[in-house]
Amino acid sequence: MTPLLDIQDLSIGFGTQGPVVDGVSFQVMPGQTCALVGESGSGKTLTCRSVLRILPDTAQVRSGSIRFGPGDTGQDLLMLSARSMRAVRGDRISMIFQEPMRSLSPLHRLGDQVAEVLRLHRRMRPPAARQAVLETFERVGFADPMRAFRAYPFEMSGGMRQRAMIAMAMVAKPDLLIADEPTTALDVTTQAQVLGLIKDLQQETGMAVILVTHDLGVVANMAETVVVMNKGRVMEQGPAAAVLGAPAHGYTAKLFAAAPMIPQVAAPARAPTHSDLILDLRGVSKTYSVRAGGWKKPLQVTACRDVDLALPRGKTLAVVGESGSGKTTCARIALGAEMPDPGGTVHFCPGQGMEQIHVHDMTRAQRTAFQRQAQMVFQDPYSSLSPRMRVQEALTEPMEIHGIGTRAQRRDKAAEVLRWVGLSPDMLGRFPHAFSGGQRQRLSIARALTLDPVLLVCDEPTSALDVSVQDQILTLLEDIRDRAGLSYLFISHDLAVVARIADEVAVMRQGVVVEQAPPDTLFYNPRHPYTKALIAAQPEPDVTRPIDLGLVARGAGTPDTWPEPYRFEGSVAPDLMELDPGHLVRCHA
Amino acid sequence: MMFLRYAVYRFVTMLLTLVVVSVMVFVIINLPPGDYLSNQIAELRATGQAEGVAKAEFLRTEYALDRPLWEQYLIWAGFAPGPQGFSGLIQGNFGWSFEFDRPVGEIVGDALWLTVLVNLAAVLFVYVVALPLGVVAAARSETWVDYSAAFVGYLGLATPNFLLALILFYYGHKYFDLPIGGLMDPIYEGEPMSWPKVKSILIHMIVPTFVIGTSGAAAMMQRLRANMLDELSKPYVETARAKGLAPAKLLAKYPLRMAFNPFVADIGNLLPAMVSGSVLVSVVLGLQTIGPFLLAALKSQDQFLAGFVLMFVALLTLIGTMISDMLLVLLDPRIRYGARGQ
Amino acid sequence: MTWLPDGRYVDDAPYIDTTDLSAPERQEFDAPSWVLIWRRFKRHRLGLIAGLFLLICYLILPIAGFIAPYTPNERSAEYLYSPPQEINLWHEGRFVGPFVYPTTATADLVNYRWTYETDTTRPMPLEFFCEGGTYNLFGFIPSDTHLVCAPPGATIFLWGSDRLGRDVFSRILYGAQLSLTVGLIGITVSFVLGIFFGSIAGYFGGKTDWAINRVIEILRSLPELPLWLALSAAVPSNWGPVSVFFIISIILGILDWPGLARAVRSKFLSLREEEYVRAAEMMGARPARVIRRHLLPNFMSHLIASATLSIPAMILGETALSFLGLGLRAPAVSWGVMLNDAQNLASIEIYPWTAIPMLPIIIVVLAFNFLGDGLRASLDPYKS
Amino acid sequence: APAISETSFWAMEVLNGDLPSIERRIPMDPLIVDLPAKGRSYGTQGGTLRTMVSRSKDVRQMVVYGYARLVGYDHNYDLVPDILRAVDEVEGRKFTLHLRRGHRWSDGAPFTSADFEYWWRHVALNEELSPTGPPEFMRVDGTLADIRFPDPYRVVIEWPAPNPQFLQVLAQASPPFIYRPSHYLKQYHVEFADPDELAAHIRAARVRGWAALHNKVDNMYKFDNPALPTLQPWIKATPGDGSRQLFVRNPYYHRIDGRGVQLPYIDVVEMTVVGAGLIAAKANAGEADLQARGIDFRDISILKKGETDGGNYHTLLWANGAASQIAIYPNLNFADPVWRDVIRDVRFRRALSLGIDRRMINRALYFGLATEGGMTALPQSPLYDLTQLYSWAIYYPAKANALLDEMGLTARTPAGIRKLPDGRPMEFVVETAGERQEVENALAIITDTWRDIGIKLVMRPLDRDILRNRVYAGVTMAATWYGWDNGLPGPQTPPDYLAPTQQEFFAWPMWGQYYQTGGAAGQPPNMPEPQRLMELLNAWNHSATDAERRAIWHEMLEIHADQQYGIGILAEAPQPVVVNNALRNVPEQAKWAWDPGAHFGVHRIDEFYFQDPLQQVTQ
Ligand SMILES: Nc1ncnc2c1ncn2[C@@H]1O[C@H](COP(=O)(O)OP(=O)(O)OP(=O)(O)O)[C@@H](O)[C@H]1O
Ligand SMILES: Nc1ncnc2c1ncn2[C@@H]1O[C@H](COP(=O)(O)OP(=O)(O)OP(=O)(O)O)[C@@H](O)[C@H]1O
Ligand SMILES: [Mg+2]
Ligand SMILES: [Mg+2]
Repeated sequence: MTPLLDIQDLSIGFGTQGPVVDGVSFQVMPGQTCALVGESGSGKTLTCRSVLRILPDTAQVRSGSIRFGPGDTGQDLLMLSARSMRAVRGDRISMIFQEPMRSLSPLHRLGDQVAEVLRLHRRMRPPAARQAVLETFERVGFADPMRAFRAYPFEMSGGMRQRAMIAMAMVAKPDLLIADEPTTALDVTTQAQVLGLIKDLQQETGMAVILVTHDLGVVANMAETVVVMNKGRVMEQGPAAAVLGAPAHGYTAKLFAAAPMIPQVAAPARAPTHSDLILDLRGVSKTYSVRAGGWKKPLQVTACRDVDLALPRGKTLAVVGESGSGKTTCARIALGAEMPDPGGTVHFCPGQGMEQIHVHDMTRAQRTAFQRQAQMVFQDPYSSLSPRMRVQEALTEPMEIHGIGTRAQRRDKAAEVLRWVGLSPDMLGRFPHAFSGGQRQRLSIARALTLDPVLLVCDEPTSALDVSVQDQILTLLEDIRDRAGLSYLFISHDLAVVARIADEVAVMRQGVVVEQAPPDTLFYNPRHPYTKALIAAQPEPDVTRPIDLGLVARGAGTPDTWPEPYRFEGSVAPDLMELDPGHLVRCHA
Repeated sequence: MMFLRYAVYRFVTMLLTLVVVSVMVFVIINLPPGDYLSNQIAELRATGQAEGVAKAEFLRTEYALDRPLWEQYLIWAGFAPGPQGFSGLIQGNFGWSFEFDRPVGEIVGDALWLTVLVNLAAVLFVYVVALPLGVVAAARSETWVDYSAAFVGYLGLATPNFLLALILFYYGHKYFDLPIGGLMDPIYEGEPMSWPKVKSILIHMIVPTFVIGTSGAAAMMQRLRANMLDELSKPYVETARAKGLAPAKLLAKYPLRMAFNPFVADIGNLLPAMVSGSVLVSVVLGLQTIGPFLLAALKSQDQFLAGFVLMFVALLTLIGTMISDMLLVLLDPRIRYGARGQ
Repeated sequence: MTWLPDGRYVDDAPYIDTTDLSAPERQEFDAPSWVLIWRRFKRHRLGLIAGLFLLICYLILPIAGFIAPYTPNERSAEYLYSPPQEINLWHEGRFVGPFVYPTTATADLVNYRWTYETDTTRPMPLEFFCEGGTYNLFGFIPSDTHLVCAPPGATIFLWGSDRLGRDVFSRILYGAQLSLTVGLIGITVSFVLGIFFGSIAGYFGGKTDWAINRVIEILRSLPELPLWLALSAAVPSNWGPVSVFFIISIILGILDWPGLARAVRSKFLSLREEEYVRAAEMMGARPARVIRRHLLPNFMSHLIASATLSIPAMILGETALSFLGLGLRAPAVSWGVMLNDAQNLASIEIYPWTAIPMLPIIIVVLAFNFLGDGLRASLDPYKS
Repeated sequence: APAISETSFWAMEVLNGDLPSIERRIPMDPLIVDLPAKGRSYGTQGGTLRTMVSRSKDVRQMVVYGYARLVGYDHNYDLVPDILRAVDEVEGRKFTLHLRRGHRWSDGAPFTSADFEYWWRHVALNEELSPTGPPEFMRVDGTLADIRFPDPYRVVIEWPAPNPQFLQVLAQASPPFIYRPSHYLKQYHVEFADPDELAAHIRAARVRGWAALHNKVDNMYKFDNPALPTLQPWIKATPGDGSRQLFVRNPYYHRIDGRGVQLPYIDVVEMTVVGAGLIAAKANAGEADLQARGIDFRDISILKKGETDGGNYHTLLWANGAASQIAIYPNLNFADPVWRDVIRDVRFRRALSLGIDRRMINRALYFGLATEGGMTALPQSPLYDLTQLYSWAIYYPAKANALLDEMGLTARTPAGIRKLPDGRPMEFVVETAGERQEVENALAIITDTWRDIGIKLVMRPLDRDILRNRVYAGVTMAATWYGWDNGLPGPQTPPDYLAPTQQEFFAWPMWGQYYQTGGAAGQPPNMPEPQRLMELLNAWNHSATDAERRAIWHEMLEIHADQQYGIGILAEAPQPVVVNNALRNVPEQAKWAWDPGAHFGVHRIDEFYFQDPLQQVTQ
């Protein structure tokens, strides 16, 4: 069988520096999935982009060829005329970008952006295209495809935007799908659903896939071949079973060793004590009204409802849950970036025994102090970094705002935090766009750390990191927590990470917390059907134990299909019940 | 719903602003010392026309311009009854022009639509020329396309309008037999619309459109180019490119829309700015637009005529700003007019 | 490289498992941002040339009187509407150095023009560092030394002379002193006001926005025409033309800001919703800082382009105003004044050199444009 | 009398019976023009004359150009009866106007003394139509004329004392129409009209009352009402004030040529409103058959070029008839007391005049074609006096300096500018109506020469109306304007513009106001020479003989030449006149003057004709 895509000796560099992609070669067979794994910043994204010839203006392809096409019809994409290339893009090859938040046009409705592909390459009329898009939206897990169709990107949660991006890439059923970390912002059940969809499509149309991912579990479940990259070079490449089973290269081995796993727990943890709370959310709800378009009445979207979260000082409270369940919203409310609906309160206590501050009703001085003590790592690092500020400016800005240190001190601190997160200080002069996704995520973490905060809200801080760097970052966070008593509100989809770092976990679904307990308790005895589904859906990096994508994707279904005690309909959810000490579950008594 | 509410709210605001503006307009036209009739009498005396003096004196008694200013305002605006009862702007009576000796409405009738026509043509010209050129200049920035667009644009911008008009008229007439001045062949004036008349208007509009339009076009082109360049490297443009969109369509649909924000903000001012900006051009080019009337009225302090024209321009401005505010919301869904953090 | 039997490929370059943190080049990131911008600007060839050109122009301004062979209002009564003269080096194959041929004017009373005859038999070498009309070097040192002068009995009208026999070239040099300076004040005023009010309206929104917008609306609804007319009557008569123009350009600036303010406002209304603005606010950045560091840089391109575009408007603003009896007038010289004199058919068709002032305007404006574009490009993070 | 031939233009109407035949249209005793006697040729009827104006209200130029007056100036600037058959004058105080029998308005209604009566009784003496009473020239020493209408063809106007200006006023470019088409206007007059119909008219015209309506339709001079019958050679045929106005020949016009052809020769005048700046360009493009308005001397070169480029026209240079093309008026009523005293010192004004290099200005602006000298009567005037022309009007800086030194203005600033008695530098601000570039250029030259006498000229261009208001308010130090409009006075010409009776003479706005308002505003003249001028004017007003008047005139001109109230710079500046090559009877050399002259009027535009009118029509 001839490969559908054959990359030979591809080298890409910037400016006068050495190549960042260095002699990369690999093939993708029709109908197969090739997983691209490797260190953050190793050139995966650039390799993928070079296939579509949408590298940054400043990048130079220094050598190599990219042949695409079945059998003898292959052409070198790098040589193709711009016009022929356009026919390939979106039609025969499409790409899911790593950072879906930035990659969608902020001014156009999602439906329009997705349907455009169909209108362009399939010559579909608007109603037909709309139908097809709505179907795809449904398949990527939108509960309300119509709302997604109408929505603007900024009205959507991170995962929702990612799913829109996925839908955009898949709706035209391309020959080759390049998926650059397509599921980083998705919870595991949705992830399973998306992966299932990819699989289905592969079966239907013989689509080949390049799957860039950090999740070895996903690799194990999806890929026929694996390419491992590090520092721009291919370290190892081969059939998935062989590479995963017995890594031959030192880097591969190290990488696989670093993969975290959901622990097998023997006994539940003790109930946590909620004595010295640094952050206390009570009865927080948030309703957005969205423009419905035309003259229609605006739509009310409840992002979260009646959320109570308490974060003890020096502890980590993890929030996991469905994509779009209001995690980010809660985090933003917790830091005062968003006003909760009336009735909800957020209290912050800067130090033991100190006066509690009402986060949404602060004096100027209190606010300044609060903003120095509480920092946030944004889910979307790209958008949260000013595109016209060099990294150095971005990193020193918080200190400048709060008047900390001299210029030189601030610069040194910036270089230091950068080193903490595993980046080199010579990147200080770069602009945010000149980084890889994972590097940007680390920048965002670094910036949050420059002020030595006491509370850190991390919204999926490690989703774009490969397991070894992730391990490094987690270790860093743990270190600081232990050293400086930092408290974390930690949002994540990766249960393994949560299991490692959290002292308590809250599971959210549809804007409400459905179960809350220390991780050990949770993994030992998950009570809520949704929690159970989540744990079941976590893929494992073992080719021999694939999860049934179809099955787990169904997850726990909608609340009205849940077993009796948990079932609810509409917005009238049952209350949280403390089943065991410290183990809260939303169920009818 | 939200939008509708905003529109209604914005409309009411506009009406209130209009009232304020009308007060200011009235004050401004009454600011210079002297008034039309005294000037008129002086002019008549200067040219020895004893005959007219009597008539001017007659007008003074007839139009009772002797009341206090505030009362004159109320009467003019139609808030208070004048000698003939309520009969002011809001009742649709625009007043009397001393200079032209006819009701204001009658005088400006034709001029109004010609003004709007000429300026719409200029606006159209600006958009038709500047929009694509600006986009192309950005897409091909720092190539000869870009440079020559800049050169031509600035050439138009850096030539005084009247000189440009003169050059165009002179050589246009010499080599292309274009007409000099005017907005249509005078023989079609007052005639009903007909194909030759339309043709005549079109031919006559070439130079004025060009002259009024060039500066606007250059300005728009360069600003658009700058804004486009900012947008072109944004990731969403890459996404669009990855979809396989053709360059023209891609540029028009994505970055252009983003880059358009500052222009939408100014859309409201497009027409009024051209109306007031083209006053002098119209005067020297002899266009039968409202501009020359305004200048003549202001110079001779023909207060009702000046007041009406100024109010007309003000109304255009206000409506324009209102439209631009509403368009802005439609253009960029993220925009809310609420205060920070609400 | 190795192909393993199970179809695997393994890289066999030595692998070291430490992230190498190469020693950072300190200067690179220690440099203040303007140095970085300057470094990038230097690479923008056209921008650099334009910048240098403008720099030279501005440096010449204070010594314009020295370079100009004549003073601005010096009339050569015998040489009305003289066409541009050539400066030659060789006469009949012999090198003479820079010289001119003398010309004589006759009134052609058939066509009513001045016709010039050049006497090509008598080369008259130019004089250097010679005495001529007095002028003020740097604006205050009286001097009468000129770089070049015409020899007695000849003239040196590089770009011809005008209706009163004044040297167009010299007048352009002197005109630059006004045209390149006074107008910029108006631009500055309008930009400062426009950016200030536009930013606060756009950033704060709500009531602030409402109030500023009403002011803008009202300001824009009142056309400038009546104002100019009132002004031209009100300005005290003993004010010099330059001070009148100075005031006018400031007023122009004051009237001009609403346009910019609205553009800034609308862009900021959109930009303030960006995540990085939110992030900066959450870090505690004050509005002034958010506007300065996060919002304005993202609108810089537009501002630079707008500033460039205002320049011709300001240089030429006076030509329009002079229709109303405002604007600059003799004895002040500016490019606008000169063009004003050229606004008739004869200048286009018969004495085209009187319209030469268009050239410096276009060149200067283009130079500003390229300078601005260079600046924009060097602020553009996406270009390296 | 010659046999009269029908005009082809109206032949169709005559044939259809819509118009009586030519014999019944012209007066029984028409004005027969003896063209050969004037050196002109007989022409043929027909053709369209294209001309341009810059404002739509300039349609009134047709009344000026047409120049059908009760009495009018002929080409020698002598007053001759025109509409009137004859005028009898008794002691300068009793005038009998004889109308032509069978003279008709342009709508065919007879023109009789009833039309004079209507004007006098129902317009001039109607308090609503003329709130300030009959016009000033109908009074002598405050006494109104006694007017009688003995028969349809005679009007007798009589005052107790002589009214020497009466006939001159009637011959003005913009004349007072002391007759009105009564048959037409009566329908708008409350004393005659049917009240219901009148009310309907008022409503339709959207005016406030019958008087306003009457005023609106009764515009003999504005010429904007096509329905208003006229006696002018052409009648307005286009309603409204569009930019193209057509005027067709008046079928009842009272002049015929020696061969019995009714004048005007030209059938149609097409007047186009064009931007002022474009008139020269359009003329250059051959779009005018007769054009002087809107063309400056500086356009001559481009016009000449147009000729050689095959524009079917030639350009004549006429001489401007104003007493001065450019004159500077130091304001004797200037508000600043120090300056005022300086300006009132005759030596100062003489010094200013002596400090002007008129030759240089003439050369730079007019190729030396204008006449240099002060403001006085032009050579064609019977009152011309060469010594007056050159009085204080030659370039003599040394003398000027001596005069100023003599005044005690010897202190100077470091820049060499003299100081006022109170120490301020002498910055002499001259305000101009910034419409004419030649004025600016002239002032630029004067600036240089005045600097040599230690006076700094500051030029200030303003809008015409603003300038006027400033002058009237006394805040202008000096202004430039044309010289006296009438540079060709005769002894009978009323010399009121030489005396301080008009604020429009920028040297004494306040005195003029005082006179014009009867003392309500302004100040009485308080210098001996102006007072003397007033006396002289008074004497003229009561003079009975030409000799007397001539003497008065001479003395008044002498005072002006000596006192330099208006500092004239140049006169008889060439005025380009664009003439279609096929147009005949246009004088090569002539005066271009407003009053007397009515621009083309005195040259009798109705005698101009096209060589080949048919070709002209099709063109
Ligand atoms: N525009 C740019 N200018 C300079 N360097 C760049 C630019 N874009 C990317 N790089 C560098 O190229 C390298 C490869 O980037 P790439 O985005 O391909 O990484 P990646 O493998 O996708 O990493 P991640 O998993 O973090 O997304 C990184 O070290 C990055 O810093
Ligand atoms: N500005 C907004 N306007 C309207 N709706 C919004 C807005 N922001 C969020 N939402 C809606 O609120 C809900 C919760 O969003 P949120 O971002 O909190 O989800 P999340 O739990 O963070 O999801 P993810 O894991 O996908 O990031 C979503 O349905 C989203 O569409
Ligand atoms: Mg990547
Ligand atoms: Mg989120």
